[in-house]
Amino acid sequence: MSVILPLADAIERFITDGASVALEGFTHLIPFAAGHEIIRQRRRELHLIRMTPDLIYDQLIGMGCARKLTFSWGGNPGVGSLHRLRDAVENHWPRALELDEHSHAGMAAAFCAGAARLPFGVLRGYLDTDLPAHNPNIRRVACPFTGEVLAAVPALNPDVTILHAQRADRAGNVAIEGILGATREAALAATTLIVTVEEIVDALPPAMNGIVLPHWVVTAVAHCPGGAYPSYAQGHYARDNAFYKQWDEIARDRSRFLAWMHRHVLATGDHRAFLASLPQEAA
Amino acid sequence: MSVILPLADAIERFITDGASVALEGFTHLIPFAAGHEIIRQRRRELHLIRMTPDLIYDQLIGMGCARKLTFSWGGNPGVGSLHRLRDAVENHWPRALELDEHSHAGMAAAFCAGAARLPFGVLRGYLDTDLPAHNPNIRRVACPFTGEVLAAVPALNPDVTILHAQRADRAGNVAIEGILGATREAALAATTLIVTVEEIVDALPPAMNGIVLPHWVVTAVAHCPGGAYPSYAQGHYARDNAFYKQWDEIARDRSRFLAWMHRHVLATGDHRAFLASLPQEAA
Amino acid sequence: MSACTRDEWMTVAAARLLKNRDVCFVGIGLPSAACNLARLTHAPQIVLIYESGTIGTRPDVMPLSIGDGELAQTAACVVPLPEIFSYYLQAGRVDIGFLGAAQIDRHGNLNSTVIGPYERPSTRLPGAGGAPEIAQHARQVFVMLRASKRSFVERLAFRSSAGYLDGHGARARSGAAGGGPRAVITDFGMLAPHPESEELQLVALFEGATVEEARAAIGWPLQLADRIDTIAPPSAHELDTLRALHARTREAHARPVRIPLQNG
Amino acid sequence: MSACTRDEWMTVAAARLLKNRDVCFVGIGLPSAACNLARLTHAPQIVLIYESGTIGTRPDVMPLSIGDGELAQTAACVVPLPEIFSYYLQAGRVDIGFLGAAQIDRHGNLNSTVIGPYERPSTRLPGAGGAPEIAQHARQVFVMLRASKRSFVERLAFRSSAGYLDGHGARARSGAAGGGPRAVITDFGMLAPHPESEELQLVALFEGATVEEARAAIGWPLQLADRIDTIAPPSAHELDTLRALHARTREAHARPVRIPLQNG
Repeated sequence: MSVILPLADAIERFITDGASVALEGFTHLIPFAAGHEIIRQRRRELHLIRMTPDLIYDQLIGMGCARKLTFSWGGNPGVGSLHRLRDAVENHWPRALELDEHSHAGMAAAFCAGAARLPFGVLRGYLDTDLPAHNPNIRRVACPFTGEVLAAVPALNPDVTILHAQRADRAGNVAIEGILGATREAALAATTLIVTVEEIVDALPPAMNGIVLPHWVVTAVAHCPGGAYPSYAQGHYARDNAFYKQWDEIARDRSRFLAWMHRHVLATGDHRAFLASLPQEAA
Repeated sequence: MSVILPLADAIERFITDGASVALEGFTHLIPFAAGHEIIRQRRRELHLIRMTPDLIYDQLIGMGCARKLTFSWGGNPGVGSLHRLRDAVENHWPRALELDEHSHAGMAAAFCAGAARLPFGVLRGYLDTDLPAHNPNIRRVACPFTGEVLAAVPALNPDVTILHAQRADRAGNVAIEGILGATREAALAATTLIVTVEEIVDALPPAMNGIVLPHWVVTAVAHCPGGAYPSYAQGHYARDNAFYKQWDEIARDRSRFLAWMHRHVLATGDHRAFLASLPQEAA
Repeated sequence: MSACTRDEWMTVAAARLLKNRDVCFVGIGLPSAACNLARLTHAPQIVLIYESGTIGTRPDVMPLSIGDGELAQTAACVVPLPEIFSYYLQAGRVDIGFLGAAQIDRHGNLNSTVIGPYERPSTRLPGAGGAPEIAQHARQVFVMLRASKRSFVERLAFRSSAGYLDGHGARARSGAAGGGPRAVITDFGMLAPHPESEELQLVALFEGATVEEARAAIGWPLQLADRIDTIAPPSAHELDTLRALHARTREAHARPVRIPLQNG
Repeated sequence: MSACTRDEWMTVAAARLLKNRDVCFVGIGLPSAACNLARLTHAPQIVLIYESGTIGTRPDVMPLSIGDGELAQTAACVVPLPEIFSYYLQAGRVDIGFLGAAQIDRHGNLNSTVIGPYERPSTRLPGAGGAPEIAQHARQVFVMLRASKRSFVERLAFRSSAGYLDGHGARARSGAAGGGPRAVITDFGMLAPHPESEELQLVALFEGATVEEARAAIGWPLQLADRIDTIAPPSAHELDTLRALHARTREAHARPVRIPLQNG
């Protein structure tokens, strides 16, 4: 049975400087509230893991929380660059960032291996690309039956995975609906699993073949309505595509970025205050 | 888009002598009607593949359809032996049967590799058991990162997989609800996929994260109500546990087995006639 | 003892080994009864996983097979079988694995494959199923097996799943992640591995059972632990709960299933 | 030509390449517009897969991201992302993969990773994402890329995904399962690989575009196919359908999202 506790307490208790942390969710259910709380608590030297860094890792990187990034696509989807990620890689601002770069297929295989507690994942991938030359974590393995040589990636087992989901019950069972990305595999691969949820309910809706993370694989649940905004929660609120477009302008400039982060994240006490600090119906 | 056609035509068209065939379904949704039709059409030299052979493979083996069996547990669940399987292995009656024997975990890994079109699957398994000594299909592979040695199994890619499911729509999309076993992996691993269904509907129920086999991975759909009996179809009818117990008596004796098969399978034209031939409310 | 059968006593003794937060990988038969008895008595929050893919299931009647519809209907969720074995069992998320077998040896190794040579066995058994990896990965394994010299043997015909191999730390050296068979519950009481030799020895007897009876049923010279506990008989509550469960199950399984003969 | 933009014409030209039964792995932007235009015109049964895990999706408005809720709501089903890449793409179940890039070379190899040295790039691009394995496994790849000497280059800074490598059968010898880039749709028309050398050559021009315009936009000496087709301008139906789709999309994306500020 998992613990239900405030988000700030969960971050305080489970995220330590230097930890490897995966905030997963593919476009959908990105745990923004948890990422902001990590920034508020000024964690440092994190090894961030995420297929698509998205705005939340742009913010963590720009605020100097990260030492290393494991990823497979680092852009603002449908908009363009993640300017803070670019600035860190191109100019080492605010600090240099070590990259562990994969393809989506490679990173998915690495999460699956992590969830299954295998040391490596196998795929037919990376063929004739320059990625293996720049990442010693992309190797080869021979099939013991056919002799065919395939790509191999080491398992990803984050110290902590953080997800956002629609619902948990009071025992800490978590139900997710909609686009999943690699959330389930990232959750099961982690040593510690924290989930922020829109609602805590007495009983989850009937699941049968739906997606449920059982309470004994969940370390902590935090009730955090709107916790995926400006990403979205299927059935609760839509993705704020306009905000994603605005972010391009905000993040392009270091000082404008810092001013925005100070005003909306550092100066707000929690996610509710963050949401209240945004221009309503205009963000 | 898959073809909707009568079951007898699907078996006639897609199951050839010598083919490797997986009738999957873990206790639930076992495609009995399709297995009976294979017996009626007197297919021979089949390589049967199934985690739990269950009664349907006991019948296929006892009727001499099979040359080889890939499996991981060959009993009558909760009852005891599969007497026809035992007779084939112990006494070569009605013919010898080559065994390719795995554990559940190994066979699951082999189906997953097949679905992903990888040549082999990896697991931490078979450790210090006698199975690898008797099955050259259980080998070892070293992790290219840690050096750890793990078990490897070759992918299972049946020529034909046959499933039973609750519903298909007219395009041939198939929806499955309830216990899945390795059905989805066996389906996606096959060259040809045949699905018998309880109902053909205009539109499937909303799925979102449910289990759907999209029409372009399904070769043929056959409408076959009751097609899993004496196994069951969640939401349609229950498992006939009494029949499973009775089978122990029927199959224990060769001549009683043959008489039963002749009366209920060979002498009936189709699954509807098979069901009608059984003592109603008494089986 | 007259009030209950040996199967009932075995079931109750096994149930008592389970704790409220345990995650159990449940097999059919006596283990399924033991796990559900624990859930209905002292361990209401026990998590039961059946290999068919049902997680956190709370069946009202016991399944005959490992995948009856009752298991799916009462589960927290139902996942594909490969996930049960890779993301849960192999990942080390199972506390207790229950195993049965046709044969067990003095180091808790099990045979459920063949009697006689593999290629031409005198008795072909169902096979290993989930056992090799349950034995490898579960934090602890409990074995339930009725005692006889044919089942508790000096030498296995086939090793389907590993216990302590040849003992004396051989299992730990092999790299198996799980802890191996911590208890063998049988007709007269319980065996458990000696802390050093890892040979199964008698650690507890059902009230009324004797060391002689135990020795007569075991196919190797049975060693005794320094202390032999006495397992208290089933309480009225345990026995009532178990018998009610069995009665519900019998009634459900005897209920005629309507053959699904429709206007097709 | 005055009636439509080059982006519109590229989209229409790409849509026309798609057939009614194709299974397409769709990227965001122009490919998403092309695939949905095909679905709304001549290919109503086309199957669209987005890498977020949505299979058979039929969005009424185009997603901004690769995983907008609209995709999930209109999908036949939504599966975990690892399954899309292993059970569908790697398994050879995708007919058409659409790719964009920052750079393409004369053999259809693509760069979406860096400009300059990898360790200290002058421009860090988003990275490969799904492209390496789409390029490896899809039966055919279509590339959509606006033409300039900075994008159609003699030599890639980084090869993110493989086209025909150095041509002359190098790709086939490498063991890639898919057929490689069969068409590159750009501002002035279309390039396709020469049957033997596998060098991209001009095979078709939009009506009104010229060979000189094409040569001026390409960073290597562009070869011409034996026959240069003329791509007919978008029909009124194509253009109306595409513009209505864009209008619906603009309206949907401009609709203010209520910030989910509840009584939490």
